[in-house]
Amino acid sequence: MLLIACPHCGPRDEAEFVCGGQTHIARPGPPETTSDAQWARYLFERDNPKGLHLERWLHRHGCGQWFNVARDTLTHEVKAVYGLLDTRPDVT
Amino acid sequence: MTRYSLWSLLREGLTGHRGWPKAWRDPAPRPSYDVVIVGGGGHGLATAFYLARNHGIRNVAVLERGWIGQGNSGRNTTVIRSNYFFPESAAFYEFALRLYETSARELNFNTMVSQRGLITLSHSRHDLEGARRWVNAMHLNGIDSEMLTTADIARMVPDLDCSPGARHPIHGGFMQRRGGIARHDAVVWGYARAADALGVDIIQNCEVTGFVFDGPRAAGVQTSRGTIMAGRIGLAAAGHQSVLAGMAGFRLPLTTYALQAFVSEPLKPWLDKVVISPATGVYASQSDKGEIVLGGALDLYPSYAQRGNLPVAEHVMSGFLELFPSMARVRFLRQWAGMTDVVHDSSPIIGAAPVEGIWLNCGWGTGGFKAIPAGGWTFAHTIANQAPHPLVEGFGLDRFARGALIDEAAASGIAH
Amino acid sequence: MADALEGRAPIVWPDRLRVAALPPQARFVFRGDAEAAARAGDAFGATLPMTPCRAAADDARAALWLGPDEWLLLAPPGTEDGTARDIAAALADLPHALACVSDRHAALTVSGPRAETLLAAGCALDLDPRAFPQGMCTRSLLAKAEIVLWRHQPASFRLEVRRSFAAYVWDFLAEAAREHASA
Amino acid sequence: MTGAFRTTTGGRIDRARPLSFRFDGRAFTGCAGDTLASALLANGVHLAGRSFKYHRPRGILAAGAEEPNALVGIDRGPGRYAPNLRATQVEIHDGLVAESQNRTPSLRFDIAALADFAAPLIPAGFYYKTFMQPAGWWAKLYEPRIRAAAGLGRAPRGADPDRYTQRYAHCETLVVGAGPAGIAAARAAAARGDRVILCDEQAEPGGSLLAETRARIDGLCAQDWLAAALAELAAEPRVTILPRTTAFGYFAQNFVALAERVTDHLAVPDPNLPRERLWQVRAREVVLATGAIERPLVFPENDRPGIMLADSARTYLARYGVKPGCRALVLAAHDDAYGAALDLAAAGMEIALIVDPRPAADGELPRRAMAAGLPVRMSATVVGTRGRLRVHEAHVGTIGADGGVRGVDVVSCDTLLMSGGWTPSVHLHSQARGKLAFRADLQAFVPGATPQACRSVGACAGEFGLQAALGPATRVEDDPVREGGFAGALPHDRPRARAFVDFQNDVTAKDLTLALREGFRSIEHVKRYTTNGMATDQGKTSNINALAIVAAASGRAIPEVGLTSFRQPYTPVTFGAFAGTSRGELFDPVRTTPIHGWAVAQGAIFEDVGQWKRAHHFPRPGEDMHAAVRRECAAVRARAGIFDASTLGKIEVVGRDAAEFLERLYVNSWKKLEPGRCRYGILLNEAGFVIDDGVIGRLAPDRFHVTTTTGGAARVLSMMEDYVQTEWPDLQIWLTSTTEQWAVIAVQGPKAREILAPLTEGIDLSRDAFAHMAVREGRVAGVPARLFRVSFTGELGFEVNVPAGQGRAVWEAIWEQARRHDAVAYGTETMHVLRAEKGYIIVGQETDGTVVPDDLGLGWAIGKGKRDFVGKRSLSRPDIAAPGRKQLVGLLSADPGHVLDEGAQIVAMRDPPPGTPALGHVTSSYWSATLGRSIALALVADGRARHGQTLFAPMPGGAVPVAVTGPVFHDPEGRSLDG
Repeated sequence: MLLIACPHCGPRDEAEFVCGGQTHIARPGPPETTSDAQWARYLFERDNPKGLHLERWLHRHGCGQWFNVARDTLTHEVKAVYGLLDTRPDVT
Repeated sequence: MTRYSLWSLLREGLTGHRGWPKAWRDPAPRPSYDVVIVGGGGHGLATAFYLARNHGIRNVAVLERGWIGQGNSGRNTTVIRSNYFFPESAAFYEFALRLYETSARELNFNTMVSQRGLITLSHSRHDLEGARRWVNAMHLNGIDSEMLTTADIARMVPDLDCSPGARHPIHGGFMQRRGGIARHDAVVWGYARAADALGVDIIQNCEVTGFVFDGPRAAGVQTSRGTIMAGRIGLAAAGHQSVLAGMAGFRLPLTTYALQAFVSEPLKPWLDKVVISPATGVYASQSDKGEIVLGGALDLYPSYAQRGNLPVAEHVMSGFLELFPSMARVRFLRQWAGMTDVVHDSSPIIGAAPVEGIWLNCGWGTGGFKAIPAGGWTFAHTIANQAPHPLVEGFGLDRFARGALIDEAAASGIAH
Repeated sequence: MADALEGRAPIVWPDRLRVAALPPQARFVFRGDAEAAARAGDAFGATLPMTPCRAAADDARAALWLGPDEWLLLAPPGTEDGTARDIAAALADLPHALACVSDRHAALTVSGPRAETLLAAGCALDLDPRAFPQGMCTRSLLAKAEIVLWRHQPASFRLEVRRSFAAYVWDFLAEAAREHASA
Repeated sequence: MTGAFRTTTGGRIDRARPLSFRFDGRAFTGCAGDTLASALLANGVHLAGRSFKYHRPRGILAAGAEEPNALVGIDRGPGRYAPNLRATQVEIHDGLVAESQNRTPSLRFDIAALADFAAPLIPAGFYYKTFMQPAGWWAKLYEPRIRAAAGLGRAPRGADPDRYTQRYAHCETLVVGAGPAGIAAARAAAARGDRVILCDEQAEPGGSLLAETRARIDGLCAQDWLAAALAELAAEPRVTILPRTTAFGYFAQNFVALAERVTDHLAVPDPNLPRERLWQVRAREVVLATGAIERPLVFPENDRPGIMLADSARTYLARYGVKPGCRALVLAAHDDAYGAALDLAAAGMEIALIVDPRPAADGELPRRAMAAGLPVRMSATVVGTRGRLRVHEAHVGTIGADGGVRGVDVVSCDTLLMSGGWTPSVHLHSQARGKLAFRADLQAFVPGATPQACRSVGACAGEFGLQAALGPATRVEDDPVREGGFAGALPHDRPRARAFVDFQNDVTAKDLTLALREGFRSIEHVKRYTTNGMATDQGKTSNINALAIVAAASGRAIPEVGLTSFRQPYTPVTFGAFAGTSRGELFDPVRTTPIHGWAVAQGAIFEDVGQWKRAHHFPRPGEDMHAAVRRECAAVRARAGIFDASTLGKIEVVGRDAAEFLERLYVNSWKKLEPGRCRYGILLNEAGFVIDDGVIGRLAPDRFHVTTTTGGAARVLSMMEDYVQTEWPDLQIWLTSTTEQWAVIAVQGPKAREILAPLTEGIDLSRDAFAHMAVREGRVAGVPARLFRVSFTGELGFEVNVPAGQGRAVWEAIWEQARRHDAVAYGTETMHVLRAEKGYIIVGQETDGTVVPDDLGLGWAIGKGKRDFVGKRSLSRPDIAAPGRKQLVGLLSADPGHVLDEGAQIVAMRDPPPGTPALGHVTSSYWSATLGRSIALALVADGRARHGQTLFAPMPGGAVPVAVTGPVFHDPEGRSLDG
């Protein structure tokens, strides 16, 4: 069971959280200037790396806040936790 | 290739089994092949076999990072079935099931296909309506399936808790009699041995580290055992397809999750059906060795770790006890996790990659094992003819931009 | 006013454990920024803590931090209208949201030397006083139900649970408490 | 007397407390403190099981968790049968009933042992090579036979009445293994003031100290020192000692799972106690002190009853006061076997011969053995044994310089003790994703670097001896260094003889070399092909020998061959422990509404909707479901009915930008909606598919009352929070879930106004003052209420929202009024029928995640001139905009009495050939009391263009012709809405 440090509440077990998948994805728009291909990429294409993954988590059964996590998808090591609107941290 | 049979077994028995040849050779990679398949799992090996047998393309190499079958082919719950909803899926998986039915004699390797029947339980009125829609669709698609009453089910699976007082009482269900299980290693080894016999090079411990380009066209792969040129490259590396795509410079609509399976200590024959229970989130069968094999839902975050987490294990096993309250004292022996490439619409991707010279077989989610023979057959066709096999025309990458999704998950409500 | 745990007799294992339902209560969810929270605290009569996972309380009123812009306010039953009026008046010019949720929850206490152990049957938090001191509160999970857990006294926890989960939470605690029946 | 082989003194068993137990129906007596294995040995019983494949007679090999042979079933009554337990781990209690497994009819005579004669024909993987001809025989004949022969224990019957619990725990230091190294680590941590959890899989802590006979620690004998150390730890309030507790799983971030066996050892368990408890421990540091497992030796016929691990035999003597036999031959590839021989000889057992494959053994223990006059033969090995149910002779040969074996002598013995040295238990270290390093001197893998805060100490780290375990601070006397360590197969010159590597699965050295010959080079392939290491002991005694054999046969070093992965669990764990309390009602919370009790009292039949129990219909005496639903439907259309809609999701959306927020989220436009008005909202996901709907009321310019579907409540709130926090942080709004704050009572039907009027204060209910799709706040039955004028039936309707705590009182007040108008209470089925007559959709019934608003004829709801909203861009994707999509229509079966199956497929032909894609399917189908005939809703390709056409629903009984109509069957003009 992962231990994730919520920026507000501190370390909590994964059961309190929901993983929202890859972060730093801008919603394209406005619709009329967005191509089918652009939109499909937004809807479906993800980095899906083996290793460092920047992803969104929601502390659903905690403070109710979304935040970003830099996690290694191979070792499950959480390398950094940072705010939704922060820039990506300097981790590898 | 020495044919396997009762007679060869008797003959060898008398001579201490010293005469068995290697099931497949251990060749060094040659500098180039007509077709290079990346991924020595069931799909990759079956593709190589059908390239050689159906299309006469025998100058083929299958590259495997470790040992063949080490990925999901050897880490699944061995269920085979074709009870799918949409015509595209139904036709494809039914073709796979039919190939499974003849695979042992086709490959001269006992794949232990056991069509013991697969029961999907309905735990509410709404489930039951879904089941009926399902069965009706399967009938139209010419696939055997039948509705079952709770009494039918209680007869077939005596230890199942069919009491109305259950937290999720069983309202009925449906069965595909031809569904069942097969021996996963046997499928991998059977295709490997048969492909090798037709001249295919199976190259293990050969990790692809990059691609060689000739202009825009991918013309070969760099590997831990040197550069290998290829007329065409087929990627069939479930669990690593995104990583390979990254090396070739494109992205795929895949996310990789861990899927756990659990096996109990061996018991005398106890369950001779495959039982799937969407409401409790678990499915169960008993292997020929006597082990109860349990599967459940995906871990809920992307993972390449091939390890499972405890909450999912607890959920699967408590779900199992809801179905079979008599099994609390039975002990779970072994757990493993496979890496599943999940696609938004839970349907596979077979066809051309965005990069010329590369072809894709991926996105099987949790349903790859049951698809192996058809996946190999249609992928071989697609590579050989450089055009999709009719059965997989709907499964191309382009469907995402067009919105022509074949959403089995949404339509079924059960994970694949 | 009917409470979701009405008629549940307390579970009592003398000098070890006590699980008891609490009577109805006026409840609000207050949402807004620090300035709004500060002024709401004055109007409400209990400070809205700015420190995460902390509660401020006197005998009658309490304010529990649930999130960076979310607090659960507890006040005596029947004070809904007055409290709402006071806060609205005090924050007329400040953006905020106040929602009355008196009936959304049921509440119970788990107390006694075995309280931490009982909760540990379904709650993954470290409840040792050094890690979860008096005055600490948080949303979390107890088995399969979301709870708000508040150590309101040194050896007593208050649980706020969604009304329709109250029966489940109670039954879960009753089952988990059985092993403490024998000393 | 508790057995002929029980010593008169010594050991930790209590001779004064004899316990009677049964094994295969025979009565035996043991002592308190015995395991089933030690008690059987004390009674001279070695034969304890049959092997998996060849059904060979097998004896007790070991004394702990690694035992591969002695598997038994324990029967404690109905629902309490536990198969496949290790006799070496089962503590006996008075009245224990045990039975052997995998034999027919009896352990001594097992007809399935015929398989042993066929052994030459059925080597590893034989089943892959045959049973393929003739077609069909596999399914009908071979597989059933194979399955019948396979398996070990029998499945329990009847629900297990015992309870299982779980507990989370946190500590600074978790110590796994309470042997000397573990106790030392626990004391050090306790001295630091840490919270310490010290767990051990055995009945009492102490590990090897429990059977230590020589060493003195700080001047005390080992057991006295142990008692003192444990007393000191037990006195520490922050130390928890957990015996009978196996750490079986090591997960990320130092999360370790332990299984505690609480009551199995008790004759009469306290019913309040759980049978087992699953601990989930989060530790700052984990200390692994899991010890090492003695290694069997691989030689011909090494699997007969009476053949044991040497140190296990010594343990039986020292700890349980049991002599394993009368005359022992000792095969020693490690000095510890000499120690065992010395102890057993001292206890009066005859040591026939010590056979040592090594050219020389000059360690302390061998010297003592020779000094004590025990017969020793170096450079020798055992090349065969005799004895069907118990070994009675061993054949000893000399190993020549060329590795050949010659000069075979027959030595008679009733016990053969072997030791190949020790294999450190690195399982948990490996589960923690730690690396492993090979040590040639031990012929074993030891822990390397680990990514977690975890360290291995003592024997599991390859550091043997008490001094190494206890550390320099503790004074240890007489703790001689023991040397040796052999992995692989001992030499012999009997090509046809079988030397077993995996005892339970009957894997021989020859099976392993066969796999290699057939091209299975990877150790994982060898494992899977031969099943070596896949038995219930997971290779604890066999993996390293198999590895060495494969390495030798393929000319590779052991580290090159690699190691199969260690997976959880370390030893098997019950499903019950994993489920814990999560069974029956506690498996999944049952949620009920404030009005539930009333419905129960009225005899309502309920249905599960997610976790909710909802009243499905209210049958009157003698009514079946159909009769009740027809009556309820007719009453609502003719007069009125009241319905509990409390499960609907509710979200309070408050803030300056509330309208803008809904504008961006829902397809509809909200900015122009006036306070006091409501609108039917449709929510899409970004893929453009309908995922939720509900009525949204504007209470004030900055306050909306949003309702969602019952199933969608949590999902929609999360989705809203997601967009607020991640996409539109510029918006000033806040969300609060009020689902459970409000009880919702729907009053529907021409009499609705008259029913509510007498109860309503502060709201003018008149048609002009309170129009359809309006919302007002006031009081109903004296309770503050939000009153919505909405209709999901097509009749005049109101939805009364009152605080949940008052829900039942208000419901009963309304019910009082309703009865005056001969109105009914109705359930979800009637609700479904009435809305279907009006063509109103239900998300999840008419939609399945692939449906866009236009498919449902809801295109009108999309706000005109809205530039964007969630999912809008997807609606213009080619295949979404393309013709031919499935559209919502009504279906009328040609036979008005025929109610179509929900889920029936729709096709154009009466008898479509197999594979014909369906045009669509029936989403809802009911008997309509209002129309006096059946009706159905369906999604059909190009449905709106097909009105008037006849299509078919193929049914098992033949195709049913249906006419396509619009989806609104009743009151298309909506006259009834105003009553």
